[in-house]
Order: sequence, then C-alpha cells, then structure tokens
Amino acid sequence: MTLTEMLMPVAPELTLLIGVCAVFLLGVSKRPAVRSAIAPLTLVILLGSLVATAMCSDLDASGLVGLAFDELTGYVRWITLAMGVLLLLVNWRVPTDGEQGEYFGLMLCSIAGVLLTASANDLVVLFFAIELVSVPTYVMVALSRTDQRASEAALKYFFLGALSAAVMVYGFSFLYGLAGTTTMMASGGDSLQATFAEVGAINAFAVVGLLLAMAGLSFKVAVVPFHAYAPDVYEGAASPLTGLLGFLPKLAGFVALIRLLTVCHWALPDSLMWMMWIMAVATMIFGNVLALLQTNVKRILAYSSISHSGYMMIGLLVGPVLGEGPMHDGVAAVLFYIVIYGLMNLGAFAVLSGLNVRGEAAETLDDLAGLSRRAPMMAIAMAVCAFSLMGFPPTAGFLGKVYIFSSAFSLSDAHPFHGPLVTLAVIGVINSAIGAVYYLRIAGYCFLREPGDGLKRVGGVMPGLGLAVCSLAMIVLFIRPTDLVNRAKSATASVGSSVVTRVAVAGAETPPSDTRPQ
Amino acid sequence: MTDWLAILIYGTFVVGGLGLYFLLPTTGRSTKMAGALFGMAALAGAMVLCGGRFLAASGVNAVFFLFASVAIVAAVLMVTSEKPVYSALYFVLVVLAVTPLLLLQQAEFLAIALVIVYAGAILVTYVFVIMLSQQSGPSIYDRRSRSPLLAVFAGFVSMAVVAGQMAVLPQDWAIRGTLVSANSAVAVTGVGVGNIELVGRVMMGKYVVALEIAGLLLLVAMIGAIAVSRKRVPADGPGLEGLPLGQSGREAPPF
Amino acid sequence: MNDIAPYIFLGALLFAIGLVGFLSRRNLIVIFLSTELMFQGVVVNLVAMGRLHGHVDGQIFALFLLVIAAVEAGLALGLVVLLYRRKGTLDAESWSSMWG
Amino acid sequence: MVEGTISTWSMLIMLLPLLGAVLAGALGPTVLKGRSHWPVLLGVGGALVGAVVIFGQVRDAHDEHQMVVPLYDWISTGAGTWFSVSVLVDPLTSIMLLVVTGVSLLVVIYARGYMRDHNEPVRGYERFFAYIGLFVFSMCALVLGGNFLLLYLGWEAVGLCSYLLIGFYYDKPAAAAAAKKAFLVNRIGDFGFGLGILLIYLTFNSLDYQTVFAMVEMGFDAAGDKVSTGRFTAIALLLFCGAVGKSAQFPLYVWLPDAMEGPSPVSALIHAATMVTAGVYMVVRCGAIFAASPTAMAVVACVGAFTAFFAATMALVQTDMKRILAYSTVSQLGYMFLGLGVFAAEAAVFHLYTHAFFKALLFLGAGSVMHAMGGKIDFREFGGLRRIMPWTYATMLIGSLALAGFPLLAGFWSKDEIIHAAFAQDWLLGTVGLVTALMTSFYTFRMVFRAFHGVTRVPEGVHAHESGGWMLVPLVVLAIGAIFAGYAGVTMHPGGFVGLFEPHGWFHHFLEPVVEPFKVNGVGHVAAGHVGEGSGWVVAHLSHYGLMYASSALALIGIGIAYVLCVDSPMLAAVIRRAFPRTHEVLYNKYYVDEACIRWIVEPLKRAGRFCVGVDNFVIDGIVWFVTAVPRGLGWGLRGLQQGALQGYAASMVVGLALLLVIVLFGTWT
Repeated sequence: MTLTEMLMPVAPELTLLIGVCAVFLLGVSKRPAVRSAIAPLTLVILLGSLVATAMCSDLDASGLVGLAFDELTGYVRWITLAMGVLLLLVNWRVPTDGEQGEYFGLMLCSIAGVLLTASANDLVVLFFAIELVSVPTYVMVALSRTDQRASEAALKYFFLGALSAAVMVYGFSFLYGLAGTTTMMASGGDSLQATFAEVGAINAFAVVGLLLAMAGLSFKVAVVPFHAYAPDVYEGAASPLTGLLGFLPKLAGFVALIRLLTVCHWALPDSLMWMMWIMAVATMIFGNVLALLQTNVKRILAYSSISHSGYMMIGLLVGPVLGEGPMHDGVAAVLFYIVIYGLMNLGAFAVLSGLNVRGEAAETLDDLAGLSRRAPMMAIAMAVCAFSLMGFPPTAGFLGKVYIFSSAFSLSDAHPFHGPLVTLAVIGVINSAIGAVYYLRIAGYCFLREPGDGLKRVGGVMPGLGLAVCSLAMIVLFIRPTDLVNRAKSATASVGSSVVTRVAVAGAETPPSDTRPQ
Repeated sequence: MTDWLAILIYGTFVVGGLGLYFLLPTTGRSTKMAGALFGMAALAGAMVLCGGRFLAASGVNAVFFLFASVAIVAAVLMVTSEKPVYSALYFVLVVLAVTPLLLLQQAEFLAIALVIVYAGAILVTYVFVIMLSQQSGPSIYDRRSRSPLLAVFAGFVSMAVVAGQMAVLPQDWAIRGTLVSANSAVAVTGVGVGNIELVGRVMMGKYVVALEIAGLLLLVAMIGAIAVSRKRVPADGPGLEGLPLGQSGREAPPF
Repeated sequence: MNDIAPYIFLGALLFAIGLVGFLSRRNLIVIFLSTELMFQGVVVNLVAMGRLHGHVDGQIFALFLLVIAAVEAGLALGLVVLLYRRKGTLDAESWSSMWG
Repeated sequence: MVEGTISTWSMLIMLLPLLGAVLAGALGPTVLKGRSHWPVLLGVGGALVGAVVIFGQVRDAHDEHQMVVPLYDWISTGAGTWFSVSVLVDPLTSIMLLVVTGVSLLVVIYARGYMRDHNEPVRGYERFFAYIGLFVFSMCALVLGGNFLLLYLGWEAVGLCSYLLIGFYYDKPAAAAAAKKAFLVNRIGDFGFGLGILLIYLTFNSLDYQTVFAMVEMGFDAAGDKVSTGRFTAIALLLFCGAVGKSAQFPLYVWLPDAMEGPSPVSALIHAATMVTAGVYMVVRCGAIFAASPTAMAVVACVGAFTAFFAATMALVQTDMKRILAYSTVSQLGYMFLGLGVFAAEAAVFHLYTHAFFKALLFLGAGSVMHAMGGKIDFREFGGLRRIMPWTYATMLIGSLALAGFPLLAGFWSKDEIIHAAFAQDWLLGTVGLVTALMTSFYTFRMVFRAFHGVTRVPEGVHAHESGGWMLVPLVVLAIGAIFAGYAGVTMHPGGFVGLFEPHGWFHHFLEPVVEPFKVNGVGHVAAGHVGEGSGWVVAHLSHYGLMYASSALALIGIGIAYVLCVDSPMLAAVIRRAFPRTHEVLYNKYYVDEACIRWIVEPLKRAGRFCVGVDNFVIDGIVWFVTAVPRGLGWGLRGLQQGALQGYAASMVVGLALLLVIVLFGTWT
C-alpha cells in the first residue's frame, strides 16, 4: 500500500488541514488585498474538500489505525461540509480585518474535527477529534466581537468545556480499563465492542465509564444538566458564529454518542436508559419553559437549542430499528433532524446578523419589531425558520419532529422500553406545543408590530445568500425529503448492524428490533 | 464483608470532604485546625482501606503510601491556599509526588514527560501570569471561597460513588486477565526494548493518527492563544490604574 | 505486581479535590489549575488501567492527555490575559453580566 | 374520470394560486406595486377553471364516483413508501372546489377595489394578495388531499393564513389581539384534531382515506380485531374538536367575531364562505367514522343546534354590521352541524353551498358600506344609505332575504331541509331550528333597516359614495347566486305550489355516493320528503310542505317585527301621538306590546347572551391563560439555576453529575 493509497480515505480532512495552514499563513500578511482573499480561499477549500469526499468513495481504512469509515462517516462528511459552506457564507464578515486568518482557519479546524469524530475508531482519536471541534470554537467566540459579553461567553464556554472534557476523558479511562484497548470496533481481535459483547454493559467499569463519557458529551450537545453555558455563550457570541455553535459541536456530540452506543450494541443497562430518559425530559422542559421568559432572541434560540437536543435524545433512545418500515428508525431520525436543525438555526441567526439597530447588532425581540416593513424578505426568512423550529408545516422542521416522534410511537410492544419511550414522545409533543408560543412571538414581532427607529439591513451578498439557502432548504426539504431520509437511513444501517451482533452473541430469542435483552 | 468496606470507603470520602470544607478559605473564624484533623482522619482511613483490603495480599511498599499522601496533601493545599502562587507551586508538588507512583507502574517516560512538561513548562507559565496579574498580595476573592459546602458535596459525592462502585464489585476487577508487568509486552513484540522505546513504537504505530491530531491541536492552541491575547478590546473594568499590562489596557499584551 | 485499586482511589480523590477547587475558588487561574488537577487524577487512573492490562497504551493515552492539558493551559492563559485587560481582576464572579 | 386530467388539473388548482402568491409576494413590493392583484387573480381564475374541469369529470363519471390519484411519493425509503401525496376526487371535493375557487375569485376581484384608499393601494397591498393566494392554495390542498395527513397540513395552513389575515392591520392592537386569540383558540381544537388523527393511525395503521374508510366499514382495525364503538366515538369526538375550533362552534366560537378585525374581503372569504366550513367538510368526509358512533352524532347535533340558537341570540343585540354577520355565520354553521348530526349530510353540504353565496355577499356588502363610511361599520353612526348606495342596498337586500329564509331564495331550501331532518330526529332539535330561523330573519333585517332605511345619515367628514365597478361586479354575481343557487337542490314538477318543488334535486342525487355512510348507519334518518320510522309527532302532523309554510311565515314575521321596531314605530309613534291623541292610546298599547316584547323577550335573551359571552370568554381565556402560565411559572422557578456565574453553572453541572451517578449506581435496577 503506497502512502497515497493509505491517505486517500482522509483526503477531505487533509484538504482541510492543508487549507488551515494556508489560511493561517495568509492571515498574517500585511497586504489588505491578500487578507481579503482569505474568505474566498476558505470557500474554495471547503468545496475542494467536498470534491474529495465525492472522489474517495472507496473507504479502505486498513492503512490508518484508529480511523474507520462507514456510511455514517460519509453522511456526516457530506452534511458537515455542505453546512460548512453555509456557515462560511453567513460568517463572511464576522472577523475584523486582521483576524480573518485566525477566524476562518479555526473554523476549518472545527469542521475537520467533526469529520474526524465521524471516522474515529479509537477513544484517543475520538477524544482529540471532539476537542478539535471545541477548542477552535472557544477562540472564535472570543474573537467574534469586541463586546464585553463575548469575552464573558468565551470564559464560560472555555472553562466549562475544560471541566466537561476532564469528565469525559475520565470516563474514557474507565472504558479503556474495561477493554484493555482503546480501539472501539474491530472485525477481529480486541476492541471495546468485542468486550461489550463478552461482558455486557452491566459491569461497573462499563457503567461508570459510559456514564462519565456520556456526561462529557452531553455538554457538547447541551443536554440538562450540562447545558448551563448555552444561553450565555449564544448571547455573547456574534450571531453568525452562534449558528455554528448550534451545529458543529452538537453534531460532533451526537455522532460520538451514536458511536459510543454502537460500541455497546445499543444495549445499555436499564439504569443508563433511565438516566438518558430523565435527561431528555429535563432538557425539553428546561429549554422550553426558560425560552418563554426571554426577550433576547439569541437567548430564546439558545434555550430552544437546548430543547431541540432533548427531542433528538428521544431518537437516540429509540436507537436503530432496522427493517421495520420507513419512518421508525430513531437514529436516522436524529441524523435527519440535526441537519434540519442546523439549517433553521443558522437561518434564524443569519437574519439577526443581517440587521442593525442604531449601529448595534439586533438581538432583542423589540429590535425585530416591524421587520416585515423594513426588510420583507428577511422577515419571511425569519418566519420560515421560526415555523420550522416550531415544527409547523410546510417546513422541514415539521418532518423532523414527525420522524423523531413517530420513531418512538412505532416501537413494538415487545420492546422492553416501549412504555417509557412512548411517554417520552408524548412529553416531547406537549413540549413542542409550548415551544410554539415563543417561536410565534418571534414571527409576530416581525410581522405584527410597528417598526422602531433605526432598524437597518446590513451584511452583504454572501450572508444574504447563505440565509436564502437556509430558508429555501426548509421548504425544499419539506417537499422532497426522500433523498436526505434515505441517506440518513443508510448511514444508520452501519451503526445498526451491531444490534444484530449483540442479539447473536446473547443468543436471545427476541427479534432483531428488540435491542435490549433482559 | 462488602458492607463494612462500603462504609469505610464512603466514610473516608465524607470525612475527607468535611476536612476539605473546613480547610477552604473563609473570612470568618478559622477552621483550619478542624480541617487538618478531619483530613488526617480521612488519610488514615484511606490507608486502612488500601492496606487492609487490597494490598495485604500483594504487599505494596511504603513508597506508594508516602507519595500518595504527599500528592493528596499537596492537592488539598493547592485548592485551599489563599495565594495563587502557592497554589501553582503546590500543584508542582502534586506532579512531583505523582511521578514516583508512575515509576512504580513502570511508566518511566510518562513520569519524565510529566516533570518536564507539566512541572517545567506549563507551571512556569502559570506562575508568570500570576506574577504579572497579582502583585499586591491576595485579593478578597482569593480569601473567600464560593459556596464551599455545595462544592465539597457535589465533588465528593460523585467521586465517592465512583470509587465505591469500584470497591463493591471486586469480582469485576481483573476482567481481562491478570495484572502483568507493563514491559512484558516486550515479550509479545519479541523485541528487547525498554519503556521509552516501546512507547515510541506504539505511539508512532497505533497512535500515529492521534499524534497528528495532537500536533494540529497544539497549532490551534498556539494560534488561538496569540489571537485571543492580542485582541484589541476596550477596557471596561474598574481600577485600571497602575496595571502591569500597560496604562490603558488597550496596549498589546506583554508577550 | 499489585492490585490497582489504590491508584484508582488516588485518581478519584485527586479528581474530587480538583472538582471542589473548580467550584469553590474564585480566582480564574486557580480554577484552571483545578482542572489540571483533575487531569492529573485521570492520568493516574489511566496509567493504572494500562498496568492492569500490561501494556503501554494507557501511558500513551496519558501522554496525549498532557497534550490536551497543554493546549487548554495555553488557551486559558491567553484568555486570562484578555479578561484581565478588560476588568483588571481575576475574580470569576465579576464576569456574570448575562444570566436568566 | 380520466386519471391524467384529474392529476394535471388538481396540481394546477393547487399550484396556480401558490404561484400567484409567490409572484405577488416577491415582485409586489418592487415591480408590481398597485398591480399586485394580477398574479393572484389569474392564479385563482386558473384554479376556478380547474375546478370546473374536475366538476365536469365527476359529473360525467357514471359508475366511478371516487378516484384517488397519487401525485408523488413524499417520503420513500428502501423499506417502503411512508407517505405518498395523493388527491381524492369525488362529488364532495368537486363541489367544495367550485365554492372555494369561485368565491375566492370574486373576493379577489372585489379586493382589487376594496384594498384601496382614494384609489391608492393601501399599505401591504401585495402582502394581502400573497396571503390570499396562499390561502386558496391551502384550502384547495385541504379539500383535495387524499389522506388525513394532507387534511391536517391544509387544516393548519389555512389556520395560519387566517392568523396572518386577521392580523393584517397589525398596527391596530385589536387586530393583533384578535389574530392571537384566533390562533390560540384554534390550537385547542387542533390539538384534539391531531390526537384524533393519531388515534386513527394507531387503530388502522394508515392515514389513507380509502384504506381507513374501508376498514371502518368492515369494523376491523389493522390487527384484524373488531373496533369497539367506544373507539369510534373517541376518534369522532377528537376529530370533532378540530371542527369545533375551525368552524367556530360552541364553546370555541369566541375567535370568529373578533376575527372581523381583518379586512372585509377576508371576512367574506375565510370567515364566512370557505375556511370555517372546513369542519363541515371534514365531518362529511369522515362520515363513516361519525356515523359509526351514535354518541358522536348526538354530540354533533346538540352542539350544532345549541350553537345555532345561542349565536343567534347574541346577533340580536349587536350594532356592528360585521359582528352581526359573524354571529350569523356561527349560527348558520351550527345549522350545518345540526344537519350532520341528524344524518342529513347532503342537507348540510347543500346549506354550506348556498350559505357561501349569500354570506359572502353580505360580508362584501358590509365591506362596501364600510368602504363608503370611511371605515365605520356601526349602524348607530349612519343610516338610510339606500339612496346613496342603491346597488349595495339591492344586493344586500337579496342576500338578507336569502339568509332570512325568504321563500324561493337560496337559504330557504337548504335551511328548511335541515330543520325538517332535525324534526325527524327529535322534535326539540327541530323546534330550536325553527326558533332560530325566526331570530335570524329578525336580526338580519334589523341590520338592513337600520343601515339602509330611515333618514339618511353619514358620519361627519365622510364623502359617502357608491362603490366602484371592481366591488359591485362580485356583489351582483353573488346576488344572482343567492337567488338561484338553491335550485340546484330542487326538482320542479308541475301541479300547483305544493307539488311544484320537491326539495330533493340534482344536488342531492349528485352527492349520494358521498353521504352513503350516513344512510347506511343512519338510525333514524328520514330521506327528504318521506316520513321515516321513529320520527316524532311533529313530522307526523307536519308534512315537509307544512314545515315550508311555517318557516316562510316565521321568516316574514321576523322581517315584520324588524320593520316595526326599526323603521315604523319610532316615526309613527311620534307623529300620531301629536295628530290623533285618541288613537294614540291604541297605538301606544301596540307600542307597549313591542316594548314588552323587547323587555320580556329580547332583554332577557340579551342578558343571557351577554352572560354567556362573558362566562365563555372568561372560561376560554382562563384556559388559554392557564396553559401558558404553568410553563411560565415553572420557568421563573428554574431561572434560579441560571444566575450567570461561571461557578454556578459548574456547580449545576457537577451536582447534576452527582445526582446521575447516584441514580444510576444506587437505583434499584438489576
């Protein structure tokens, strides 16, 4: 195997990393013309990485220990890079002159981190990949604005992030102690997955390790009780960056959680299932009721981001249910939902970033008052995103919610966690009804209020383009979701196959859909 | 059997937690004496625990007790010290006390790296920053801790549960075979190498991807730290006169 | 040569003390030192786990942990400088303008 | 029916108005400006053509009454198609489409004239037409959809359009509040509706109309078990919740009168002719489910009858023309549900169809008055307009006669049929229907007389004028409809008045396949013109023609009372008192009777009406408040966890971690 062959599977990541170096180097140039070329260069790099993803469909990872490539990797690569392009467009004008190099280079690092998270097959690599997603975002928050709140947000985000990283890696150390290897999955020989097949997940090391690791990852996806940073960080960071914070770390966290659960064959002990159940309920309720009290749109969206993590937890708890009809798969629902969530969240923040009120960035509800009169297209985009976040047809958010909830409702009665999961979905439905109130308030302020003074549209072509794509995608994905759903489903197939293994190992007589014996 | 073991473990954590609580800085009446007493009791409990239950059979040497005690005491002093410089120096002591324990585990290279990187490089930077930012003695926020009872409760309950879980399920200990010498892996690889070589081989083999990402992370941290610390921001806090970092706070950072 | 339980206890204890320091000390630098202490606990844990299985993977994991610790230390100090320039204090409580 | 034609045209019916809306919304502010009505006008016109084509297809189909045409697979995966977008076309669909697109087209034409101020387009002109186009799209999707999910989507989408249009004048606080109220009240109903659809899915494991109704007819669920009547009742009542909200029935009608804050064309289109009838459409569509549950049918009938009566009492005391019409709409919708509840679905649909003409006409006429009076619509501020606005007066008179049930006009036939069917079921329901008919004619003509008769008065500073051609043409067209539309449901044959009209005409024949479930399951249903078994004494003693005479008489009496009270007495009393002191006493006595009538009948009803409005608003608003207050209270409590300090957050994380560890490791799980 030549070096080229060996490195082919990581071509997208390598493209990004070479780009990172180039962007960092250009960033210190003294010539403004060179610095202004950084954002377009970043766009080219992202597109190049997309091309590389398309080219290297043959994913033979035998040359790279610690990485593994399956359909899930491919899916995450596609959606991350495609969203990355949109994130770049929306963030086009965020860094001040002289900081573009750092800002966009760090953004590329974070994107590369998500790609690596999706292909990590080793606890060390997984840990590093997740840190590679987070560490650049800490810096970006501090760089995004000179507002005092940006520094405060960076402080809180970074310190709590370090705390959660310590907790997560402590959990990883127990998992390593259980298996004696950091390899997560291997077709033969030692791996975490093989160990779980052998000893099950009820072992004390396994429970403690999984619990701590999941707690650390819960921070990335902002699940109660590890959510507390989210509102402040979202409020403090510049709006376009907030769209990124709502997508990349969350995606990385969920992908890592899916990998962890795959490793233990989706056969968590009941105690951990109940723990996740409680966390999901608390997350939905906490996010929604606190969002009701906010007057700052960024905080509303931050709390709503928490509650959306709660909805996605439902799908995660349902797990991959294979061969039971088209809309019954919880993990595919999560993978589908997170794309839609990323788009609608970014769209909402892009609207905020495209508006100025008396020279300040718009962020409160009052700032949005009468937007439909000042900038009708922005108001429509905001309404589309708000309705999508609400889960209201005809927007893709509706389909995402339907997919998540129907995955829980359609569990077979024989499923050991059937009752609690259906209850959870009902709680989710009630919560999304509560959520409608504050999303409607956002839309209502845009359309049903007299405009205040000094509301001005700012930004430029690129952020506007990103916003247009986000809100159009909400409609298009509603009308034609089939392709994305199918991709999400096939991505799930690769993590779902371990379920069958578990049943074969346990020798249980239950059908493959029932992933949890006992 | 397991009952008294559990009581001993949880008791150690409770007593230790109380000790730490009394030792944490307050502006009120000093409770350091009580804290020290409780801490000593907890340390004795831990020794009984380790010596009585787990180590009797295998006969651990005094080195472990000595350096583990030093590490714990130094750690406690680190979080309770009112002077940040002392905290940093106590942390150096923790690292130095942990190093022999790593040597006991035949992790020579890690031990050296820990001393050089941690105690040497990182901690010096800390001390440097502390020196820069706090020249006028301990400030009020260093002399009062924030909700110490809650902190002790939360921290010690979580870790007591983890530790207790490790102890009450002794049959799970050696799940994947018995304890063997780390360097017996030499036998597996068939090459007569020492710890450093072995670490090097495995790191450059199995963990080469992680190594690459580590390099990238360090690059990110370097660029990030520079970008953050040179960011031009308005100074908006009180009492900026006589700051070590330039008069207005708008100047470039010192390094 | 011996059981690893004492090492796990030591790791848990260091981690717990680090947690307490993180929650109760108000100086930003001491708070961050506390996370380093927690990492130290994890290092002890990892090395013990590696010993349990008789190979050096745990040590290497611990070495990588040192990298993360260094990364975070670098960032933390950069951030502290920025924050100190703004407010002239290292009190964590002084940074709480956003809430609710 | 030709499948290709149906699929092409049903796509066009939905997409043309949508395209119009998009064009109006996108190009309106910059390019089209005052011409923004054109895309929507043409789009809705195209939809009307499509509706006519589909109607022709359905009419000419001989043995095939229903056709389901899949348009495309919505979500299709390797494991199968989860959902396919399909349309269902049958007589009911075709009639609803004609009503929706026809009225919409007229309203769009009218709005071209109405939404202008001194011939300048009002602010938000293009927005208005974009919303209207969107509404027509949603309503057509609701009516055409071949499964419950599309029904639900359309249902929510029309609700959204209604919300946007009620709040069209968003700078008026009343309009914003009304929009909010409409949305919230509808959410209550829609919650039940959604649960009902969920229950259907859980029971029959499908949402396709054909599959579900086939299983309902057999009485088996997806697992092959017999479905209990209780299950049917639950599904039907949950679905009916949605109808109660959308069609403004007791107790969720409260939003509709307030919805009159929207522009008048919207009131005519959405809140009189089309959207509010979606509930009726849904019940007819789900006839198989409703008819399978006698309890649900009884509830539908009782809610309908009570709402009809109750809303009419409230209409008696209003002075705002649009509010009178709003209560009247609620009341007439009550009639429709009464008809459904007594298994006379064809009568209900017939009434829906005639009602669309005359109620749209009345609203547009009221809008015309409002336009002329500079935005005033309370008839205490003007009067005697018939000389100023002869066309508006004439067309509104026709509409009022039709609403009052004046013989041989549209409303007469359909209302009579419902009352007759109600008598066949239960004499009390029938009596309520008759009494309501009397009140209807009274309040309708009270409005006409006060607004158009008497001394000409206009508010100060208003240049009163007859409306322009854009507004008058729809009025005239609708007036013609209000006169003749009823004859679609009437058979004429020679032989004197009694035998001349058979109130069971082509319309009913056309609808027969749709209302089949009501006939199959109808326990005490009486086909029009026949006396069924188990009917009450009234039916035995009063033939259909007798009822016809009775209700005609009631309509005339109502008009008479209105005339005496509003036009005659005030003037006569004053003049005669001075000229003929002796006869004054007699007249005074008569006047006294009127006073007594007012005092002992109208006033108590008025008070009861007010009381009910008050209680009702209080209860519903209370529920709305409660539903939002609980989460808010919870939020205030939980807010204490977000105090802003870094270490507070860290503490909540670590305490949470400790709790999770304790729960997991000490929980009693094996």
